[in-house]
Amino acid sequence: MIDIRQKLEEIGAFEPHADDGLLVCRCEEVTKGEIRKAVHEGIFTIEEMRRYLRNGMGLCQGQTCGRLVKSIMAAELKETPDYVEPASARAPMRPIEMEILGKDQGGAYE
Amino acid sequence: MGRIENHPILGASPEGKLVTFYYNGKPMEGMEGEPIMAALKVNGVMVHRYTAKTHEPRGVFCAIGRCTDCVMVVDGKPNIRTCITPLKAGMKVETQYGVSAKEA
Amino acid sequence: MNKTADVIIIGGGVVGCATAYYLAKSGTKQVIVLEASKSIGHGGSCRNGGGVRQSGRDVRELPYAMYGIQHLWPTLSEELGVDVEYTQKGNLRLGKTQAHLEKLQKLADNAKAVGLGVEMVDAKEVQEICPYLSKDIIGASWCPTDGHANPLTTTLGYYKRSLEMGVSYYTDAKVALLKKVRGKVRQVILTDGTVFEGEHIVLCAGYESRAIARTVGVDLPMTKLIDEMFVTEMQPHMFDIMLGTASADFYGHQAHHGSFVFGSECGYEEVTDMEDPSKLYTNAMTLSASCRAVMDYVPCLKGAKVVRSWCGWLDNAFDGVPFIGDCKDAEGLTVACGFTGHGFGTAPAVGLMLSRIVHGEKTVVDISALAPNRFKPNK
Amino acid sequence: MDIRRYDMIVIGAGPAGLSAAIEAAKHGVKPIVFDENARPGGQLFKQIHKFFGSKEHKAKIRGFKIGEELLAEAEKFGVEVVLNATVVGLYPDKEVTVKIGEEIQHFKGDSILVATGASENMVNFKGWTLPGVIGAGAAQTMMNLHHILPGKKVLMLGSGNVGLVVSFQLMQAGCEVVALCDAAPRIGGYGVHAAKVARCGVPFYLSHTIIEAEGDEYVTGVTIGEVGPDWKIIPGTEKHFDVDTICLAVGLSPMSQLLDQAGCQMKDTRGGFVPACDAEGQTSVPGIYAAGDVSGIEEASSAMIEGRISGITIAEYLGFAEKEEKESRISELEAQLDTLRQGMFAPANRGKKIEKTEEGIAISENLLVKGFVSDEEIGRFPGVTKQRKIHPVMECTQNIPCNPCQDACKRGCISIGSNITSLPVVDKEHECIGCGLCVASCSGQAIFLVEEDVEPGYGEVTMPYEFMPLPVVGEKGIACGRDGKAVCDCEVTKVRTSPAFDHTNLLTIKVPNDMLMKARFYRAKKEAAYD
Repeated sequence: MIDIRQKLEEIGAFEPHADDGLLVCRCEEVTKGEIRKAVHEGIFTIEEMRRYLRNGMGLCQGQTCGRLVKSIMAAELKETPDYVEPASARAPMRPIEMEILGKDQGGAYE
Repeated sequence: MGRIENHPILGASPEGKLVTFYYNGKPMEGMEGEPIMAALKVNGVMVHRYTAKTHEPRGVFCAIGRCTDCVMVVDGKPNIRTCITPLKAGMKVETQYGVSAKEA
Repeated sequence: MNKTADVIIIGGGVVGCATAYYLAKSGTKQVIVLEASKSIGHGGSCRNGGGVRQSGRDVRELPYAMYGIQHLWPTLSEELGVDVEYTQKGNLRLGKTQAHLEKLQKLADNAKAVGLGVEMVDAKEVQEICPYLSKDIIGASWCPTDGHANPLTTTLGYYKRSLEMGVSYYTDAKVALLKKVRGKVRQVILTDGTVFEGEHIVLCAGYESRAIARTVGVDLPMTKLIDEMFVTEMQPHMFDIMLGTASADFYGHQAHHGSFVFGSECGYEEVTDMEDPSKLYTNAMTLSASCRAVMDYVPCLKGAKVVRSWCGWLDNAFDGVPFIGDCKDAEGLTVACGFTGHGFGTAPAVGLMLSRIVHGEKTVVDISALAPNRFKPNK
Repeated sequence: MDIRRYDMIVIGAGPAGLSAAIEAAKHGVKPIVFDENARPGGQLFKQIHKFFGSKEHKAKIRGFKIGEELLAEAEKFGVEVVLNATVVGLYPDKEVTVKIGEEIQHFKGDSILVATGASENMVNFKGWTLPGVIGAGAAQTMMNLHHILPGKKVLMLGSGNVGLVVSFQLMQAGCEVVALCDAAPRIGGYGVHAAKVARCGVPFYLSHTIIEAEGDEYVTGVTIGEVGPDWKIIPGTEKHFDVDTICLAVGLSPMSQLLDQAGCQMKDTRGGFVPACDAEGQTSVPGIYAAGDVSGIEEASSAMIEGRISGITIAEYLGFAEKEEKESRISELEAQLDTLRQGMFAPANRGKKIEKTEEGIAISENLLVKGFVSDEEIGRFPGVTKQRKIHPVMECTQNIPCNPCQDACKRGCISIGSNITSLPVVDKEHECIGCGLCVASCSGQAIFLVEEDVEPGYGEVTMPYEFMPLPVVGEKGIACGRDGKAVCDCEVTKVRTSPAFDHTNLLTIKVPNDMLMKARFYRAKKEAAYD
């Protein structure tokens, strides 16, 4: 069980850093500062962060920034990186045109 | 940036067929079947697109189709990963602004 | 850790967070929200099409669906300090056959009877409203006051704002049972044994509400069903309306940043069987079937690339409308569940009404038809 | 058009996937292997350096050749390899959806092996999104697959084996590597790889990281700075380089998304998000296996053995092999794997600072921070002896599992012994004939032949040379030291190439006798100058 309010008190208030403008999610253009600030707004999981800021929601689906976001969030939460669970993986693993999917009837060609 | 004509380990580059493609309307040459990215790089093109939110320039980053930073408008279709899409004769390759070929 | 409160809300979804917000806004000092998973909005709240619509709804739901659109949604972004991307540009419910049109006509007539502006439009008008749609569409119902919003930022917006206003949230806090004290439901006991106690318990935990309510002898007749959605890469801006079809082939819209979000089924959902429901697997056919369904109505999207699919559980009430209200046979317990896949758009109104119920005030509209004990045998 | 069913579906035709398919096919299993790339072999095809290990690990064979060998073996045993086939989903009931060409196809396997390998980690700094900042893997892909130059002047970030190997490859392709930096205080990769780069004149900046990639539209320069103990830049330590390319080699992460998607139990480790699996690669879902980097980052050599272990395990799981057969094969393979996991760079030693070799010799401090062993330090290692007559000088100073030099010398001048990680020792009793096979066989390019007094006052140094253009006999140039700095003028006296050397040319230069233990690299006159 995580007591969000207590955890927020433990980590203290958001303090701006010089490198807050640094881009983390290249696809959706989300910065380090935005991620750090969101933690102080109660966003503690990658699942929530993706939904809140759209990091990892773009074309590459977080394949590039996932690890970076995890470590930024963990540092802000004053925890080790494994405290923050990675985003769950979903099909399709690569972007696919709808018309290609649309032809699929569940089988394979000989 | 150029091609590696003769490599100490890999030897001479494989012979390919030189074809013409169009980069923002300008004719350029590249090897048929090589990734569009390779042909652009040989022609000195570094910027593939400008991002939607902050209009930053982007180019090749991972070169294996994962990061999707190198996407361009190819034959009218946006978001084509140029690092893994083979070059064909006559292809129209355009700088992508956000998700379209025109500057917003 | 504070384990007593005026109100304990079970379920950190959009309904739970909205209820917490409206309670805090109306002056309730101590509100605790318990979320079973690690993330706020882990369930259906963030796994839906974002429809904020009135058309197509059961008449029992319409009054509060309309109330929310008239009074709550327009100012929600400013109120929460988070862009919920509310877009009120109308909803087209599309038909391709005469049977479809008859069905749509019936729904429209029902809605009109309670004062909702819904009209039938012909093929030409459909093209005028949205030129991207298939020419095979012969007509549609059109509700210009419908729209869509971003369910992710709406849920988290309510969470963030209510947190700022003093609501306490606990995640990874799975409820095992409720317990009565002196005849009144007061205690909420977690699977780890932690006991929370409140003057009032609000249960809005989706399908899981059924098992929790049962621990105090209340049955909420509903089943669960898994549904899949997908999202495309960013596309140039095309249209702002919400789309649905008469035969429920798909639903969805273009989100503000350009992606299209659609939901659909492959027909296998009713018999989906999985060992571990928390994994939220879909099967290998749904995504393709969904794409076919969408392309049948919006063929110009064929080149759009799908970047992600996901799924979520629906809590289907036996008669298709939610259970909202006090449990007459379990004093102290108020429920809101069984939203049957269309709860997101009404969540602000439901949250507001729940806060009123907790305060013993009249709900903004009459919802007695949604009473949790409404199930009666039909023979 | 129904779902196609296979005994075994392998996802990824890299070293692990191909090895597993081959091993299973040897026992009668009919595997199908999918790979999203146009060429099989995974990263092997980008690896043009010679591998370490012993014969059974395909030591001294270049990565891409190993890829070709694996492919030929797969073909021989009837393994079906489908290329340009991207597995986009892995579902319960062991169903995979594969994008092949413009179609999605469905396959079901009685067993599934996920061998999807790894992807590169990234690090962010100001300007990291500028065109010209690329992954080290991207550089390898450009050079070794597409035969194009990633840039002209490159700064490499990362001193692990990938950073070191790719730096060398960049120079082989014709790029200039202006510097190699790493935030860590010590070089992470093999000392021999670092030494190859350092003697080409590349400066190493340890405890340094990138402050900013400069440029408006693309990279035109980079500023690095020294990091203090708090990982912050120490003011005043900034250094600027004009570069057009910045290469990032900051580690790899398992590409385990498919396993997660299929519902396999996962573990969040320092090395990435990996499936919980046993020594044979069995995940928490019966019939789904993982092998190679996807289950934890190691070298390609280990991935091949892990693949074979999973292959025989799957053969037994499917009833194609007997339990005893499996067990004896696995114990054989595990012994090979154990060998590879020994030495200073063993997984168990990750992150540890090793002070002494297994022989009790102090590790070269200079090597760990500058990339080369200093003239003062080199004499203490057993491969380095002082003799007048021609003899090998083996500048192998760290315990890594590798022994091709021992096999290469038919005269018995080199001995490593039964412990594969031991440092090579020069046996003075046996006479070196200067054949140079040891020089060409050393995957770390750490062996030189040295002979005093080939003419009065002058001796000869023979070195491995893998650059273009190849110098010609009689050419006058400059001999450089281990640090890449010019030490004296020299003359090329011999250039040997042979199929047996496999593109490692042997270059012999004549230098004054007192330079024989210093001169370790050759530069043509026009490109070198004395400081």
